[in-house]
Amino acid sequence: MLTIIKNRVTQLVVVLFILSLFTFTLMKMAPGDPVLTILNADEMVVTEEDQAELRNKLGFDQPLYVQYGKWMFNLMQLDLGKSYMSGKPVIEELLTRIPITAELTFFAMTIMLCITVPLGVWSAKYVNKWPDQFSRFLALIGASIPNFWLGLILIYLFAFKLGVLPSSGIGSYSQIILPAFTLGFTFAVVYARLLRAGLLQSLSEDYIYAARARGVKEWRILWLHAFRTAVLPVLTIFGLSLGSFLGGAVVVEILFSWPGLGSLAVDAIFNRDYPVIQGYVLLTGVFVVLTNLLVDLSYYVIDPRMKRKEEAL
Amino acid sequence: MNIQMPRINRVPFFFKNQNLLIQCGIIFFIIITLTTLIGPFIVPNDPLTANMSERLAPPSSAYPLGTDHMGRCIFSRLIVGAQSTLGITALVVATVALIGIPIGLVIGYIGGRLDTVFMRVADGILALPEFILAIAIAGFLGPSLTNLMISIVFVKWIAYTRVVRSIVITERNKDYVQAAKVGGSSNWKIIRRHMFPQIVSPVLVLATLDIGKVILTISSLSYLGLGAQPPAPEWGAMLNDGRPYFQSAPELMIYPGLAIFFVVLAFNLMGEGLRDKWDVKSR
Amino acid sequence: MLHVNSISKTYHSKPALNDISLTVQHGESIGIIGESGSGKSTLGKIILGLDKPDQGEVHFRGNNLHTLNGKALKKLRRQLQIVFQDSAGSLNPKLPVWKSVVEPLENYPDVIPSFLKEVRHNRKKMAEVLFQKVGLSPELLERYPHQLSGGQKQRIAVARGITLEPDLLVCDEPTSSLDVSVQAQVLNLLKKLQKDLNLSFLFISHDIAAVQFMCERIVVLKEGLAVDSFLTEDLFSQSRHPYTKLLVEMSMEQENKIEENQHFYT
Amino acid sequence: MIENKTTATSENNLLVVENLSVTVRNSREKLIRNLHFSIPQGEIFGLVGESGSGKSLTATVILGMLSKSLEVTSGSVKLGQSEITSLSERELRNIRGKEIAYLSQNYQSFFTPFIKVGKQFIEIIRCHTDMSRKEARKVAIHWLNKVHLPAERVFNSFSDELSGGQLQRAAIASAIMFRPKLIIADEPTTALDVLTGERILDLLSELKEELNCSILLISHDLKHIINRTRTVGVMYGGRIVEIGKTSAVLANPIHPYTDLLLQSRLRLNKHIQHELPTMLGEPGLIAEEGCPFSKRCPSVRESCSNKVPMSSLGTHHSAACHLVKAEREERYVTR
Repeated sequence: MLTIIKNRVTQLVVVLFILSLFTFTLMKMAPGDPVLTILNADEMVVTEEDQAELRNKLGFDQPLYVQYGKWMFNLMQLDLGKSYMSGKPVIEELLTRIPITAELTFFAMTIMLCITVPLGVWSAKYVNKWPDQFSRFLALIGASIPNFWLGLILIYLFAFKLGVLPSSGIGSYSQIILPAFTLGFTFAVVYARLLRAGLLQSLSEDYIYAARARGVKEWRILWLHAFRTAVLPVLTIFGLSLGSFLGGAVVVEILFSWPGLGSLAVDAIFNRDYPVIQGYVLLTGVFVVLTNLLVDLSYYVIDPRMKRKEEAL
Repeated sequence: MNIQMPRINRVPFFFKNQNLLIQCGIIFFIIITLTTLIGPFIVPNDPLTANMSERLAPPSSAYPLGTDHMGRCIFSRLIVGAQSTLGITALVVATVALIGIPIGLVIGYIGGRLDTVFMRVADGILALPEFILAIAIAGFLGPSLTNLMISIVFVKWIAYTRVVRSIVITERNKDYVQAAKVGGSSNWKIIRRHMFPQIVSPVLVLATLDIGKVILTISSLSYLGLGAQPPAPEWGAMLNDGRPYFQSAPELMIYPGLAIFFVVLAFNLMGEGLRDKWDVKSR
Repeated sequence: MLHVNSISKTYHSKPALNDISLTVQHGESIGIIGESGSGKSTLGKIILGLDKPDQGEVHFRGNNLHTLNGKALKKLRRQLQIVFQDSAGSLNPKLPVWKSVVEPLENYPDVIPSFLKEVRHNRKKMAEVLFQKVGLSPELLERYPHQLSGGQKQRIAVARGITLEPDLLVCDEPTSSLDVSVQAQVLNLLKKLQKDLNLSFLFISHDIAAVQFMCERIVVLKEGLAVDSFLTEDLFSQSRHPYTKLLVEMSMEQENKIEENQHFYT
Repeated sequence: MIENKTTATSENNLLVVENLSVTVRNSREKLIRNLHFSIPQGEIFGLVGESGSGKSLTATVILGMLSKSLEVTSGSVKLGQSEITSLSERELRNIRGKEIAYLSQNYQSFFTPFIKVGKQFIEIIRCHTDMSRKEARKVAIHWLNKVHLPAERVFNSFSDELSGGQLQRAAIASAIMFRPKLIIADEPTTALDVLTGERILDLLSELKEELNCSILLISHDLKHIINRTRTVGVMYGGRIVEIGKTSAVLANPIHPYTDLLLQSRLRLNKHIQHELPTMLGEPGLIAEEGCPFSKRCPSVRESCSNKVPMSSLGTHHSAACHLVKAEREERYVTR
C-alpha cells in the first residue's frame, strides 16, 4: 500500500508541476499590461517612471525563468500574489470563498447520493420493468438538460410562481435547496444508470450465484457482495467528471448569486484580475488531482485484489 | 453460471423497441440538420436587427415567438443560433476524434514506455477539466468562441485516446491478434484490419453522446458570458440576455433552453440507442 | 529442423521455464504434457517468436529466431504456424471467417501452397479449398465467429494454421475447450492433415491420451522443468519418471474401471 | 416397461425429480424436458452431458435458483418431504447451504473475492443459526481442519491468495458445515489439474461416507465420474437419454449417444490407434421433436421423430431410444 501511495504522490507532483507551468505561461500570454491595470491607467495619467517602478517592484523586468522561479517559490509558501481589484492577498480571497463553495458542493453531493443509490439499486432490482424505465427516462432528461436552465426553471417555479423557496442568497437551509438540487440532479440520474449497470454486472458474477447457493440473505448479497464492485465504475466516472461538476458549480453559483469560488472566478475574468484567476485555476487543479488520487486509492480499499496484483508486479 | 439467457423483450412504453430510441433520435437529427442548413434562408426576420419599439412583443404573425428585450425576433435568433451552436460542436467533436483516435491506436498498440508517458501527460491535462480550462483561457486570453473551442479540444481528445487505447490494449493480447502476427501480418495491417473495426462502434457512441455534452458546455459558458459574445444569436448567450427579464418575460429563457434541451436529447437518444444496439460497454 | 537450446524464462520473478531443450525433426510430432502452470504455453509462444526467452535460443532451420528482424523473420515465420486453445478468441469477431483464413496468404503473395495451386489468384476460392480440407461446408464462409459452433471455429483455426503449408504447426491445447464429442473429430483432422501435408507438430496438452494419440515423442513438463522425455511407445515403460507414471496411472485407473465393467458383463 | 412412479418415490430416495420441464418464459423454447431421476440416501449420482444438455440448469432448479426469465412448466423436485418448486424464497434460502450444498467448477469465483474467506464462513453460519461470531469462528476452523487445510491461514486469506486445490477444499468445507443431505457438485474438478482433481474427489467420497449424504456429481465427461458414482444419467438436449447403474451403463450403453460418447472418449491405449472413433456433428444440434439426438445419430430412423418413451432394460437401467426394443435387447447382457 505504501509503495502505491508513494507512486501516486510522485505522479501528483509531476501533474502539479505541469499545472503550474501551464498557468504561468497563460498568465504571461495574457493580453494587456497588468501594470497598467494596477495603476488604473484608463482613468488616471500614468508616467513612465511610475510604470517602471512598479514593474521593478513586481519583478516583471527579470527573465521569464527567474520570474517563474520566484513565482514557484512564493507559491510554495502559498503566496499567490495580491488581487488587482481588492488588493488583498489572493490566498485570503480564496480561503474566504472555499467554505461557501464547499457547503454548496457538500449539499449537492448529499442530494446526489440520496438520488443515485436508491434509484440505481431500484432499477437494477427491477431490470426492464417500469422503475428501470423510469430511471432511464430521468437519466436521458438529466443528461440533456442544461443545468443552468434547470435552475432557471426551478427558480421560476418555486421562487416566483409558488414562492416557497428563495431564488438566491445564502445563509439559511431553504436557500441551499434549489442550488444544491440543480447541481446534484443532473449528475445523480446519470450516475444512477452507471450504478445500475455496475450492479447488473456484479450480480451476474459466479460468486454471487455461489453465495445465493450457500443461503446467504438477499440484502447481504446486494450490499456486501455486489454493491462494492458496482461502485467502482461510478467512482471512476465521478473522478473523470469532477471537472464538469465544478463547472456546474460555477454556473449554479452565478445563477443563484452564491458568493463562492465560482463567482469570484467569473468576476475576476471580467475584471482581468489575473492573480485571482490563476489562484482559482491552481486551486481547482489541485483539488481535482487530489480527489482523483483518493478515487484511485479507494479502489484498493474496495477491491483488495488490485492491491495485491499491483504489488506482485 | 454460464447458462445463456435469451433476451426477452418485455419493456413498457416507448422503450419497447430499442431501435425506437435511434429512430426518434434520427428523426430529431434530420430536423435539426435541415434547420441548420436551410434555416438562415427562411427565417422571417433578421436575427440581429433590433427594434426597440417592438420590445418583448408577444407572438404574432411577424414574430412567431415574439421578440426579446431589444425587439429582435426570437424565432429567427433561435434558428440562426442552431447553426452556430451545432456548427461549432460538430467541428469540435470532429477535431477531437481526429486527434484522439490515431494517438490511442498507436499508443495502445505499442504500449510500454510510450504508453506510460502518455498516461502521465493525460493525467496532467485532466487535472484541468475542460470547464476550468475554458475559464482559465477565457480569463487570460479574453472570452471568445474560438478560445472556448480551443479549450474544449485541448482536454477532450484525451477521452477518445483513452477509450481507443483501452480497447486496443485488451484486443492486442487476444489470440486472434497473435494469430495474425504469426500469419505474417504487419503491425500496420493489424492496426488497420483488426484494431480499427473494434473501435468504430464505441467511438461513434462516444462521439454522439459527446455532441450533446459539448453543446451543454458551450451554452453553459456562453451563459456565463465566456463563450459567444453579444449580439451573436447563440442559445446560451440568448439565455443570459433574457435573464434580467425572466420574471416578467419567462419565454426569453424558455425557448432557447428548450432548443438546447431537445437538440441534446436527440443526440443522447441516438447515442443510447446505438450503445444498446452495438452492446458497447462504457469504459 | 527446430532446435530449442536450454531456454529459461521468468515471469514476475517466478520461473516459468527452466533450461528446456528439445529438437523437432521434419515431419515429426512432439507432444508437450504438463498441468497448468507447467510453462507449456510459454514454451509454445517462445518457439513461435511471440515471446522472448531470458536465456537460451531457438534455432529454426539454422536461424536464431529471436535475433532475426523484419523480412528475414517474416520469411521464417511462414514456416511456423499455430492453432490456439480458445477457438473463440483466436478469430476476429468482426471479420467473416474466410477473411481470417486467407489473411496469411495476403501477407505472402509469393507463397503457393501445393493444395492451392489452381486457385491462388482468387481469395474466396482459396478459402473454399481450405474449408474443404478441414471438413467444413462452403456455406460457412461468410459467417462470423459467433455464428459458428466451437468445433467449427476450431476447424477454421486449423485451416488458418495450414494455409501457408508450414513446416511446423504448434497446437496449444487445440481440443481442451471443446465438447467431448468434438475433441476426437478435431484430433482426427489434425492427424490426417499431418500425414497429408507432412507437417511437424508441437502438440501442447494436459491430456496424456490426446498426446499419445497424436505424437511420436513426448516431453513432460512440471513447474517449468522437463522432467521426462521419451518415445511414445515407451510410455508404459518402468523407467519413466515418477511424475509421468503418476499421470499414466491416473488415466489408466479410469480406463481399467470401464474395461473391468465391460468384462464383468461379457 | 415404462419406469413407474413407485420406484421413483420409494422410501430411501432423498431427491426425487419427476417429469421436470423448464422453458424460457413467454416462449416455447424448452431447456429441460420431462426430466426424471432420483438419488437414494447416501449415494453419488452422476449427471453427464455436453454443453447445452441442461445439466447445470438441473442443478439450478434443485437449488431453487432459477432465473426469473425461466420457468418450471411441469413436474416436481422433492427433497425429502419438501417440494422445492413450490417453496417460498425464504424457505428456499433456509434449505440452501444447510440441506443442499453447492460446489462449482469455477473455484476462483466461489468465494466473493474481496471478502476474506473466514468472514464468509461466519456469514453462512450466522445466516443459518444464531451463533455468536466467536462460536461461528470455532465451527469454521473445525471444518477447515476437517478438509485438511491450514485452517487459520485459510480463514484469514482472500480467495485469490489460495491455490485451486485449497479453494476447492475450502468450498467443500463451507458446503458440509451443516451436514447437508445433498451436495450438488457441478464439475468440481474440471478446472483443476488431474491430480488435484482426483484428490478432491477422494475427499468428497470420504466425507460422503462420514456424513451419510448424497451427492449429485455433474460433469461433461463420462470418465470423470464413472469411478465415483453408483448410478449415472446421460443428458442430451435437455433430456435424460439413458440412466442406470453406472456399471450397467458402461457395459451396455444402449442409447447411441452414450455408446458413441464412450467410444469417442480419449483414452490411453496399449496400442496406438490410427483414427479415433467419432460422432457426427456437435452438441448444439438438438432435434426439437422426438429424440433430441436424432440429428446426430448414425442409426436414426423415421420413428425417431416421434416421442420416445423411457424403456427399461434389466432392473436398474433404462434408455429413451427406439432401438432398445428392436435390436439392443437381445444383445443385452445380464448378470
